[in-house]
Amino acid sequence: MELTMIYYLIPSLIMFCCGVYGFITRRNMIAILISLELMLNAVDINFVVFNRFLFPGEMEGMFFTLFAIGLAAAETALAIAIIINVFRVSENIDVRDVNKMKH
Amino acid sequence: MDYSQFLAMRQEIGLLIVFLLVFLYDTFMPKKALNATAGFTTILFLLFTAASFIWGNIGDVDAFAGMYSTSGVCSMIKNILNVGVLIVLIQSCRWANGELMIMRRGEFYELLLVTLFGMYLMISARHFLLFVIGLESASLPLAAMVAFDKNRYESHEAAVKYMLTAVFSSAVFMMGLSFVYGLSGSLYFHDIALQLGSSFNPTLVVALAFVIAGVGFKLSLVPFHLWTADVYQGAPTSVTSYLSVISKGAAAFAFLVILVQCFGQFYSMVWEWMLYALIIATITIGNLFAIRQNNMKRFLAFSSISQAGYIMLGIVGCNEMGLAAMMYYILVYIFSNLAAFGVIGAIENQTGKVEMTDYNGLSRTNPWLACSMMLAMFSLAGIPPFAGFFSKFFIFTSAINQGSIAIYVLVLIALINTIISLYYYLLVVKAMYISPEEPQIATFRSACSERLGLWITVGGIVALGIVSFFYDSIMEAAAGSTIFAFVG
Amino acid sequence: MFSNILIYFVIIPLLMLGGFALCRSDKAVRTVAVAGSMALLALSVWLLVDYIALRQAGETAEMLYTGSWVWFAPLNIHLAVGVDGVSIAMLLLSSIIIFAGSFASWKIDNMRHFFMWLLLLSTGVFGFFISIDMFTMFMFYEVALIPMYLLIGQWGTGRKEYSAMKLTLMLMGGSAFLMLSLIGIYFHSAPEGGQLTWNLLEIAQNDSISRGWQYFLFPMCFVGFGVLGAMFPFHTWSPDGHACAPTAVSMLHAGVLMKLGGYGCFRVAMYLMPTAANDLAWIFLILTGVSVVYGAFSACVQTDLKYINAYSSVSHCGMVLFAILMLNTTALTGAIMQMLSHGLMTALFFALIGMIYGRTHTRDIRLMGGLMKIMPFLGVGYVIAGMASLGLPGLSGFVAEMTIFVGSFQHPDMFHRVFTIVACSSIVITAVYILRVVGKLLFGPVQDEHHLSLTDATWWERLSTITLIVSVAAIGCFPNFFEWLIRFTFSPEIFRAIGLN
Amino acid sequence: MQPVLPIIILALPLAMFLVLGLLGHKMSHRLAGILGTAGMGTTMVLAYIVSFTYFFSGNPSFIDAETHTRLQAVIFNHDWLAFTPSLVIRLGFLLDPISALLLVVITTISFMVHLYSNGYMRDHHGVWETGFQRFYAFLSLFSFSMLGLVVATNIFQMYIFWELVGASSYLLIGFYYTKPSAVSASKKAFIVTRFADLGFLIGILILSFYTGTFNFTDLTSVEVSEGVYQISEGTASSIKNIFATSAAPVFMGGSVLTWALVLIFMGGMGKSAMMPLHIWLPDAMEGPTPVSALIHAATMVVAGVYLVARLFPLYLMEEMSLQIVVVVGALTAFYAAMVACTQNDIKRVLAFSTISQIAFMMVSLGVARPEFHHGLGYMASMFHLFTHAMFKALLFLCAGALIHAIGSNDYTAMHGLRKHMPITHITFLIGCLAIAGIIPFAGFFSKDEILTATLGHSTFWYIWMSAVAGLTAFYMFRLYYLIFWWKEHKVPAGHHAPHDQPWTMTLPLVILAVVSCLAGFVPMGNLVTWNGHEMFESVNFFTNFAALDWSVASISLAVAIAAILLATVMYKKENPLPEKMKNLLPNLWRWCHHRFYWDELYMFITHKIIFGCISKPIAWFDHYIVDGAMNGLALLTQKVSYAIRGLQSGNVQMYVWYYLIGALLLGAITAICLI
Amino acid sequence: MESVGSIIVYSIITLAIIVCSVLAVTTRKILRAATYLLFALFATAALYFKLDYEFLGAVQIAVYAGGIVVLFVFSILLTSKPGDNSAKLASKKRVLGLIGALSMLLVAGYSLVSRTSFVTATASGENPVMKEIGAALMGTGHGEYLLPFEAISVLLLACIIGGVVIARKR
Repeated sequence: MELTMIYYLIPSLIMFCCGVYGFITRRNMIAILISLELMLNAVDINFVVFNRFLFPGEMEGMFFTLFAIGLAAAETALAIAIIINVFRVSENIDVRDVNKMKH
Repeated sequence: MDYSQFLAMRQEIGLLIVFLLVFLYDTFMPKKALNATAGFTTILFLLFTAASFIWGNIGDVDAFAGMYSTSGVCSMIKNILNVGVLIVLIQSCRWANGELMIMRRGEFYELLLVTLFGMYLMISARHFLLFVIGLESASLPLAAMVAFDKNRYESHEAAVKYMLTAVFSSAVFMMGLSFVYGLSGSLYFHDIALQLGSSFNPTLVVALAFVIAGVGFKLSLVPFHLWTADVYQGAPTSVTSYLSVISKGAAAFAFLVILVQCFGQFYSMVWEWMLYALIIATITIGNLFAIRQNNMKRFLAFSSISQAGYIMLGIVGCNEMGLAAMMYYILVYIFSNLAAFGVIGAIENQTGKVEMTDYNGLSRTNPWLACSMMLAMFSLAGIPPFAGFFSKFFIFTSAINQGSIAIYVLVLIALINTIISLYYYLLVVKAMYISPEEPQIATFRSACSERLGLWITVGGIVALGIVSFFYDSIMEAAAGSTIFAFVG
Repeated sequence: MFSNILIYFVIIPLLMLGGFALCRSDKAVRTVAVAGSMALLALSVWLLVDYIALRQAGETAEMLYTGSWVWFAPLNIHLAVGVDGVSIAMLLLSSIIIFAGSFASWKIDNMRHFFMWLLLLSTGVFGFFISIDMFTMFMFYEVALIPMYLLIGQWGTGRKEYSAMKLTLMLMGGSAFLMLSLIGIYFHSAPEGGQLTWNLLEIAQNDSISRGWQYFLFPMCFVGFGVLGAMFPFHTWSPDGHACAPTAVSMLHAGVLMKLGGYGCFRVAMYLMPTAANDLAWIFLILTGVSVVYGAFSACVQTDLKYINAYSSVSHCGMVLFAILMLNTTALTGAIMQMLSHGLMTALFFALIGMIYGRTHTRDIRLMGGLMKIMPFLGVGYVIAGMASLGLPGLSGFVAEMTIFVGSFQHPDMFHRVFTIVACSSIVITAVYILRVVGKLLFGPVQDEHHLSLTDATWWERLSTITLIVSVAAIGCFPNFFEWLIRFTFSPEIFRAIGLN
Repeated sequence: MQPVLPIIILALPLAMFLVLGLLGHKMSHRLAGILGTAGMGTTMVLAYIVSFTYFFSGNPSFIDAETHTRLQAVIFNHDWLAFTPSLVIRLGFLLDPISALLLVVITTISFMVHLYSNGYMRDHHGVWETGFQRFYAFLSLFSFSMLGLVVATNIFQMYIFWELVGASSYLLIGFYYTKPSAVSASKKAFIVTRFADLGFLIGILILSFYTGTFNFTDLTSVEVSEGVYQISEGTASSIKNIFATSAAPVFMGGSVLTWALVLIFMGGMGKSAMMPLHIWLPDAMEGPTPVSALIHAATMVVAGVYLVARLFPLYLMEEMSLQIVVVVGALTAFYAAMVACTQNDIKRVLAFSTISQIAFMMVSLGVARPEFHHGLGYMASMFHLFTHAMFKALLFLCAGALIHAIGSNDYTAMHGLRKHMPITHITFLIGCLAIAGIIPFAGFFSKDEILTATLGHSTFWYIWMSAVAGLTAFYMFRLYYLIFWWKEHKVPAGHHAPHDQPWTMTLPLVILAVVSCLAGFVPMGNLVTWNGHEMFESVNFFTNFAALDWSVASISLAVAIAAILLATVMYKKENPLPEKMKNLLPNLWRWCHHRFYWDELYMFITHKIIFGCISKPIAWFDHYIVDGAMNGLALLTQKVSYAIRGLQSGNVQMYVWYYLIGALLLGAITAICLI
Repeated sequence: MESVGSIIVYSIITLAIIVCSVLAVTTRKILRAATYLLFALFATAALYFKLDYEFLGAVQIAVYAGGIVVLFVFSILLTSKPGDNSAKLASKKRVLGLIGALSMLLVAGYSLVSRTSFVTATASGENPVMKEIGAALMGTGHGEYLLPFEAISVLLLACIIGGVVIARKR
């Protein structure tokens, strides 16, 4: 059995889809953030896999992943800051309650 | 390793210098001097804007092996954004000097400048990594800015919504990028275009859809727009005005660059039709939502969504004329929308009222504010002789330049939508001028900075169209651009 | 640029706008308004005289006083001006009505703003008539539309907000189609590889719009202008809009603005796309023919004075478009005469209605009666306007309608002639509703005794009315002059559509 | 002839109209009256000069001495509005037998009426009526229009003045504009004639479309020298040829020329109150009586006759059109006479009598054929037009005097006035005798010519018209007896007895009475014939008398006398005979009394059908369908806007869900479409 | 032909990725979700190692697992009491989530599978040398990332400022 690229891509895609599912279904904002991390991570895997399998001579995919990890960290930090802020104001981080503005 | 390549990035470096100066000023100056932060930043930025106009354009230069590129058009759009930011700075002086902002004044300016830097990167990036970093720089600090009104719950809610959707969007965007990378093996725009060749496949289409979604999020195209209204409504008015014009302008330009430079050869097969669908949906849905709004900021949010659809018409033509029309549209849109936000901000700062019903009879108590607002509305609606008419006309012209019957139909739909948009813009005019009810807002004198901002924007609304210099010079820059070299 | 006389038609209103901005009292506003409108009137009369002199000296160019200044070079947009007899007639009409309208709004609230909007509207109107560049033309066209919203909304009566909105949106809807077709024309304005242009004369000369594109663009263009010309079924803005508008606005709107539609139809749609005009005329002929009869019948059962006149305008303006579609020199000449005639007499109507309404505070004819005895001047004016409207010889309506009927009946096609007869029947229906309203309003016993204490017209009202009556009578008595003025434009050499017929 | 006099003839009344109309309210009433009368007098003198010059000067441009043929002279012809190079409306002055005749008639009657109105338009105490100046202005306007009509050189000029007389008639009928009945009468008059004019206009359009000309001279004559034309059947038949060779020579069973002529005749029917377009004329009696005399008896109502006479050579080309003229005329004549027998209002009686008499003229035109006595009917028609104008004006002016004296139109309020108003009595009697056709009064001769011409065409119509003539005599004398004889009313205390009027009113009566006595002797056959050819070698005062066809004349005389006797028996004294007659044929009487319910029919058509079934539904359609569609679009937009608001649910998870689905759909659909 | 060991390692890693991801988004205890995330990230790191990107794997562990997850845990502890279970999901939400996730899977999966080279490609190449990585990070030429490196530093500075300003109480 040959472990071709698709064997790596599909798990990553499933990871991404799990993230999507989590984002849409979770109530806790931090859980949503966790789902987002999954999605970002799946993207990273994709880049790495493409780099390794298709374009092994270069490092573009790897570097993208490297930077993407940094970006993810920054995003998470800021997002958590905002969420904590919300928690301070409303003592609640249920995303469903964050819908004062609509229509 | 040629570090002198950084010199190609004059405007970015200038902006970073401003950022650093503000940062240092804010960090090290005594508390008393902090009251002058607003003025300091504004003047500094004014100098930077002027300098950027004078020395910003260094012609077509590619740096970092094609990762970064600047050209006449790029520096032009950056200058346009600078002008917008300058107006935003002027208009936000009063708000920034307010009680609430004492602790965060400097941070506001710093974040604002960083986001502008991010937009610069979006505009000039010719490599997706740099682009993503630009995109994130342009959106993450904004999330913090949205949350600036600590006393208003809406501000926090807006920040959460913005943050979460922005990250989701960037995840989807990067997913698309990974596909593109898988197909082409490169993240350089130039290489992508070369590697992709001219054959397309489902992977590419899906990748393209994800990329469009990611950038469309910044432009708030339907259906990637849903955050817009809530965020605009919740954010402090100054931030909203910044968000609605500057970030949109940068995104539109970047969108064009990506589509044309990476996927130019798939124009007529793939993304032309995607854009048709998006434009129709964007304009129509934006308009339909705008009809019902009462909150002025939310109203302008939906109006800005439909405006984004019109901006897209400049892309769909996919030629220099469209580029020029789009940039001109952005310029005019900056002035028109900022005029409207200027009035909203002035009234909100004075009375805290942002509902359309509060504007009833405004013309009787504050005729100048009402007049500015009316001109802004006319300009947004595309009524001559105000600039909005010209920009709309040119953008339609540039779209039709493409020549197919489909584009006529598209433009017709867009034109019919202008009627709906005219309706809701006139609703504001009606509230201010026609409504017989007692005025809700007493006569007041707005702050100097607000008036200055309004004078500038109103002057722009009147002059930008009638004086052909602006369009001509934009067109000149666009005509010389090499952006469209890859269009197949 | 400033050596071209036509530019002053735009500059004077703009100067007046500036003047109003500086005015501090109503008196000053009136002074500026009167001075400015007299200057415009003088200018247009002078232009008329000079134009005739030039023509008689053997000037055979299609347009005179042409001038063209680059505006947006990349798109080849120019500020191009030029006039022929038709435009001059329209300019004269506009300045007369603005003159009369200034006097008719002698005592309006918030006068300064009122006149500012009115003059912005006038700027648009004048600009439209002097332009021969489609872009500037369209721009001025839209400039003329939007002030209506505020004028009606702020100074109107009745359901003014609804009417103002409806009017604006419907007209803008028309201009949406129009814009598309103008841009379309632009992109086909020159043969492959040629320099595209917005200039009407050049486009006509290039004659490069293919038949297929004409079929596509012509209907949009015609409908676009037709909405403003109150073509069935896009006319419903007109009754509501007129009913709610203040006097001077109704005058200007019905008198001049609706003419923009007809003028545009022939100047752009028919002139640039003659093939489609010839082939598709029948569709619009049906619509306009319906307009003519339908408007007249609708007017018969209205009870509001302004509604009656609005529907009568639908009928009369329908006649304009109807005649334009006939595509022969006589009918087209008649169309222009009808524009002049309808402009003046309907302005007269609306002026008088405004004056009557200002006194009785009602426009319902069932509540009024015997006003002739109370306000003889206005009554006589109304009768004259009515007579002009129903086509009494010696007043303008007759010559215009007869030219249209005779011209239309010259069409070789049976279908067109039958429709002409249908349109002819409107003269009877017109008589019915005009006499009905005259009989109810002016004659008979006084209905409301409060009316007995009302006064007759003041001097400014008289001046306004007399100006219009004299103009109406002038056209009615000396039609040959106007016919001569107009005819040149419609010679087959210039108006190609006629040649194709 | 120099155009100066003709221009003045037209310009003077117009000037009077403008002066009186614009400045009248600043003048005293008396001045206005004098001015108007003097102006009209001058016009009359000038018209006489022009007319007599035409008839009697022997000028070669007026008469071809060798062939004894009167010619048409275009005195001036000024372009007014050029539709196309050939279709040009000109304002001109065409002098030919009929226009010269009409000039005399119009100016004479108009002057009489101007004079008469000086007395009539004030009350017994000499207080002027309000709007006296306006009245004179309108009279002048009417005179101008009518003169313009008769001298028209082309059919469009005629149409112009045709409309103008209609308008001035409208203004004069509605002179008492505060009276609702007057207002509605004026409205009715205008609209009915307007409807007829539609036919006229379409006729003109058809005629001009095929022939390319409006000029009468091009349609019916040949040019013999510059500005001088001679009536020619050849021209008319070449016109007929043009029609016959056109693309569609036949339309719905009739030739197009017939259609054109019938439509033009429809215009004439409207103005001349032929059935079924007659209904306005009786109502028009709401106007002041002098107006009735001028417009609705003598001048305007004969415009229709004049129109047909003007285009007579063309009518000759289409037998069918003449037949229609005859039938319409004959039916109208009989109908009007029947109705006249039962009316109470003296002006109504006179109005129906007018309708009947004009119908005589129409019939006469319709039966005229060149082959029968050089178109005797044509001459008779014009002759009758002339005499009728005189005696009918006389009768109306008498009626005016009576109404002025009594204050009512209803003869039941009069009775037995012969002693109180002797001059009126005598003149009225003369008028009655004239209209009844008693020798030697004017009506006898003209009516006799008509009957002769009718007999020459068809015996049936001859008997028919003779019967109508008898009816005429009957109802006129019925009226006469009921007014002047019968039982005298008591004068209520404190009132003056009725008496004769001031000289301004009696003088016209006397003049017209004299004319009515003598007009019959005018040798019309030498002055007015259809082709200008003189009928008699030489003329003297008794030419007409000598030319009588006694076989016809005696019968008609006998019929008239019998009718008068019958009237005498029935109405000289109060007796039950009329009541018995009425009860004998109650339905007939009721139908006649209600004018055969024409007005009700028209009411039904206008109110129920035009307003109820066309206008109202159209207005409804406009409001609810057309406008409703526009409002519906707006409403729909609003509704859709509300319907999709759930999209913006406020829940960020839904936002990204839409985002994701949107992106996926965008990709998937594009991919599916492309592959 | 892959060695059996490689396949086993692959299977474990993949299984761990999938299972941990699923559990991370389905568990009702928020702290557990964070833990599953941590495992998923570790598994990812393992994948990187397996694909011979050792540097990347190290960074993944250091930044993601070491930094971000700790951040998560802190914030969870700040915003909720331990033992707090999230309420049961409304089925509507779940359906929507499933629709979203599955359609994503379908569309993206199809687009990947449809591309032959994606299905057939096999791994090749070697672990990049650390020196190369460093040079590429500091270089300005093609395939070198000095500029993004500088840019992201500005971004991180801004994020710090933003985080500070938001987190500050006043």
